[in-house]
Amino acid sequence: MKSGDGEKLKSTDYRPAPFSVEQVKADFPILDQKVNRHQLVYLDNAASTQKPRSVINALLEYYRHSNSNIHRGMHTLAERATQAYEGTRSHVAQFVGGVLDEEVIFTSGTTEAINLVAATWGEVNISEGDEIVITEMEHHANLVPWVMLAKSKSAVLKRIPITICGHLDLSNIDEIITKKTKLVAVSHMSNVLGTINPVKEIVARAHAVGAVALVDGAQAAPHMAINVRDLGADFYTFSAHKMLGPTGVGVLIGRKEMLEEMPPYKMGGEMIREVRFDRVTWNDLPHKFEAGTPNIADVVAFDAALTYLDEIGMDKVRLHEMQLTDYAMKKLTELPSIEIQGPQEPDQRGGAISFTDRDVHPHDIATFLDSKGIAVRAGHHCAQPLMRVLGKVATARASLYIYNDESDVDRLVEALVEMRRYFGV
Amino acid sequence: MKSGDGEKLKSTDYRPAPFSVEQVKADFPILDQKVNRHQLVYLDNAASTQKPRSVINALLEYYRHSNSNIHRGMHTLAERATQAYEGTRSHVAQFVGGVLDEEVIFTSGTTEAINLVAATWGEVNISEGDEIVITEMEHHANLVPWVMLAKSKSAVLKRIPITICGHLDLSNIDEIITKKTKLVAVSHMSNVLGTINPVKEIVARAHAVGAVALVDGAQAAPHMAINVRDLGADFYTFSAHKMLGPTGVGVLIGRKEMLEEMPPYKMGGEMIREVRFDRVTWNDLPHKFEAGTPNIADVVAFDAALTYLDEIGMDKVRLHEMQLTDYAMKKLTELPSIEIQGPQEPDQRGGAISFTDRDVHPHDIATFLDSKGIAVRAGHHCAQPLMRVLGKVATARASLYIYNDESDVDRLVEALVEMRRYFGV
Amino acid sequence: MNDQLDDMYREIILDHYRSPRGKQPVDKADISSEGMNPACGDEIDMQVEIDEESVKKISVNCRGCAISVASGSMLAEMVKGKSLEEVARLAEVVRKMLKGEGDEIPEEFGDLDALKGVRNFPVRVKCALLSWITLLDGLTRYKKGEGLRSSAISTEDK
Amino acid sequence: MNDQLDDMYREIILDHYRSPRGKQPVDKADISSEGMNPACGDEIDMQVEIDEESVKKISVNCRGCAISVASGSMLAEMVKGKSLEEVARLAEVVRKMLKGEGDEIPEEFGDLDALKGVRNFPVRVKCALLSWITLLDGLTRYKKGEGLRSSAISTEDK
Ligand SMILES: Cc1ncc(COP(=O)(O)O)c(C=O)c1O
Ligand SMILES: Cc1ncc(COP(=O)(O)O)c(C=O)c1O
Repeated sequence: MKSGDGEKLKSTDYRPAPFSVEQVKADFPILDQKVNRHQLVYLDNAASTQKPRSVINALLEYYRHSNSNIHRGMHTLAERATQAYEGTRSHVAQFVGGVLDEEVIFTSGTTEAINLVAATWGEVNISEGDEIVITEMEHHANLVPWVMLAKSKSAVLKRIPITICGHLDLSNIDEIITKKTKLVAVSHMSNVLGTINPVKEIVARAHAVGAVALVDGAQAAPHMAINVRDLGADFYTFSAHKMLGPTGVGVLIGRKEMLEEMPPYKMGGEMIREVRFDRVTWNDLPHKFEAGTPNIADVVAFDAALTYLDEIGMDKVRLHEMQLTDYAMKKLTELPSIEIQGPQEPDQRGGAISFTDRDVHPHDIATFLDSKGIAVRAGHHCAQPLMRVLGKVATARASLYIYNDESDVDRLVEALVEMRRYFGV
Repeated sequence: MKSGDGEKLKSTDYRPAPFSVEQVKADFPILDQKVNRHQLVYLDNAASTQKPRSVINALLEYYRHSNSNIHRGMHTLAERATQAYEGTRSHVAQFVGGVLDEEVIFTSGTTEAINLVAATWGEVNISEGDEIVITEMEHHANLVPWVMLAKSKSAVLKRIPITICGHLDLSNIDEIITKKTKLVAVSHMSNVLGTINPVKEIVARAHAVGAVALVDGAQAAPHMAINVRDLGADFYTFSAHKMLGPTGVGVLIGRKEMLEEMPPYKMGGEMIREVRFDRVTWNDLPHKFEAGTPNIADVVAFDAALTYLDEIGMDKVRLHEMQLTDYAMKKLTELPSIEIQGPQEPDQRGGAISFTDRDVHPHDIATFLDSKGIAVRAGHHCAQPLMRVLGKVATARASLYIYNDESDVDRLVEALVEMRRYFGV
Repeated sequence: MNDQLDDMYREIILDHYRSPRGKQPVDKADISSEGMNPACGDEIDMQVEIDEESVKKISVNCRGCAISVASGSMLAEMVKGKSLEEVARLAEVVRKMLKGEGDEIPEEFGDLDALKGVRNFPVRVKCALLSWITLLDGLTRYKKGEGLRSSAISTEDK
Repeated sequence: MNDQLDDMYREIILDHYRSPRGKQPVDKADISSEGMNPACGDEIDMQVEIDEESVKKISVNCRGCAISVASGSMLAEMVKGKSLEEVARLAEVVRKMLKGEGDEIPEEFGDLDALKGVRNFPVRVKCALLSWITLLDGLTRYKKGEGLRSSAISTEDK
């Protein structure tokens, strides 16, 4: 599972999936239902994925046998809960290509992970005139914290533009990331365009000018093998709920030296070493950043999600999605009224496919598809500035995952054809 | 379910529980297990409570039928998830005695709820020389944020002391809460002493000098009927996991006018109205304070926990715990080596009973009790300053809930007797 | 559900969507109001020319879905010539109807009845509401003597 | 589990707990070290008097549970008279043994063997470790010429 292996694979025709999608589908109880009298086709995976039976059962198991507060316990349940919770931490550390356990901080989601960095590292390290570099394709989670930090510190927010093909335009990168740059915050994969960004290159440029690099992996970690060390990212973030795990859990991976220097984020129990009324000393990593009772059950169950992905293999996940994306893009391109956003090359993009119809508004697309049991999302996908750059009010987005197959794509395409008949356009 | 009704009841003898504890016990699958070859007696409820089958099933149901990201969805699952999520919000609004739905903010826990207030309201409203008043019995969650805020703003942190009986000493309250006071932050019930504080009186005093009052209800909301409006609290906080709900969910109740004036806390999706690269406007309440994908599943399942408590009735919960606490305190007092902290009067305290043995260290107590299948906690209970006031390094703490009964208390007391034999003291 | 779908996208709605009324600019904007539906990105611009406390002309420009465009188009058609008082009452009735609070739409309201089907699609209610709350917001400001646009009103506002 | 319990609270541990050794103050503290176990609130104070690179006297004051007190008491008994090098090696062996990393405790270490049972109680391992890491911290600082207490070392430190 080396990082980026998937990227080297080229897929031109649809080939058999590298694993049995049928078997995978059978592991997700929610997919076995009818919505509006049609078998559910779930294509809203970039928003949140479904959970395999093993994850649901892990929750059950936890609440039936081990539930307890952690760390400070002196009894058997507390010990079980603590070991399970810390076990997930080690698993995450491996999953991202091998980091230290204490470099894995659990948060409530990607949004909190990025806010944590802005509120701690950012508060201390960004000053007047400093530059923060983002891209035009950022999700609000990796945008609004920096807009606000720049504002409060009188720092300058710069952005890497996108090309008309939906790639980052790195031609002027040396003028954008300069000696004044203190932070480069870039998404690994766009939730709107699907673009896989050359983050290794961008991180290298950031480091060359002495800047820190944060990579928002919310859309990448679920879909391809990740190696945070190899990417060089100082911070890497993602959300469990977008990768088969429960809602309410996110991860911040940080470099130990940096995490140690940063002030804490939330204050409370477990993150302190000693508290007096006038003086507080902080606990060690990772506890310093995990104040209060964490989301124990969901962190514990997240382990089962990682195991599920391990068992398929992230390179196979990537290969399957690349093939299926290719298939979907070809099929959609056959519909003349449909316009797809983002890169065309399946090896340069993931399976989040944003599209518009010349005549039907994205909301109407989504509502119509829902009436056929097909779940897609429509709107600005928490990327308003990108939508403005694209000149769109909204797009519809179908996003693929391991339990989707050709037949799901066929259902989507057929429904889009029917939709135009329905609206008489 | 009027607030404070429970407080008026006096309990001197153990009377039959106001509901069938046996039936309640049967609703909690985790209790039906042996720990170290003994039937589990779970007395660590102040740390986290167990979950009834209905809550576990709500999680199952959610992940099997409705799981989806919320708010922005245009499909059936998203609609189901949104309605369930917002349904819990309305339920919480009723549960706390009736507030507006948008006055209910979901957080990851009490700790985050208090940090939110410190980072937003506190940032804007506390300045040099202002005074923040807390008490000597605060949990770190309602202490460290204020210690740090006071430090960063050069404000003064003052504290209401406790009497030797474990009550707040309000004799000098007018000298402590003065015209300089901007905030009074006090726990409704102590997690160490069990003390139920006269928060209504304290809030009134705070308001009389123009200060804002935050009440940490983490230990009160699970155990007695709450009426936030009646208490007068401007902010009220609690955690789902301490009241039969899942881990990872907390609640901040705030006054609408104040929440509207406060800057947002975390930045990201859903909390914004419009984002440009240089300018952001915030969404309305409650979304302004709920950035990113929330802990949807656990919020949805929290509803089942509230329903469970509603069905018993919070006044009956309180009555049962008062009676059982009375019974436990009497039984423990019969052991000459045991010293109990906090008020003796069952109508002035909850069921968190901290105690020490003259000869056996709290850690050894907890470990020994665990060997008998009895789960209690030992340590400083995230209240180091209080422990210093009490002159204790640590205490053992047995804390009761709706599924505990006399037989659990008897098992505890017998084990403590055996413990002394074991350690030969 | 397709019945529900047909109930929302009635022929009349699709017609308003395809050729929205009220696109012509007004001569003099006494009310200028902007609205948005942050949940979906719908945006609307509205100008009202007032003569003797009645709507002389109205211009509605909506970038949005079939529902929001059709709703805005119907609004333009309905309110023209009506007194401000009547318009406010009408907008309030529609708002309540869409939110499922209030009475049904009276017969005389014609095309507007077609909006009823939207109630089966909670997430689309805001699309239908958008033009109406934008109008209400404009009217309210006009009464206070601040008829010209301040900031955009949002469907998320109460 | 009671077998496990007995394995942790061996007679010898209970004995050290009831009458801890090494309570007498040293004449001159060459090393002064403080340790804490934030998870439980155990606190330890340690002074070492050194003569010709050997422990001449050691004073250990531990406020904590049976395990931490007994462990500190055994430490005081074991290290007295040993060369600093031997002491460091011993402390390292104990640390590893408790963390389940390293070898067993060699025969000659006597009473210390009793600490093995603690490994079945992960949460108590820190109690047993406390005195040893406090000693190691003091030794490390002594070597660097900073033998006197700086800040307290914690069982949570790596
Ligand atoms: C009184 C009190 N306040 C705050 C907290 C913190 O709650 P949480 O850990 O759920 O954030 C607790 C729980 O330990 C508590 O007992
Ligand atoms: C690229 C990207 N970043 C960040 C986020 C925010 O993740 P969450 O809502 O789980 O905090 C998302 C998810 O919508 C995303 O797609």
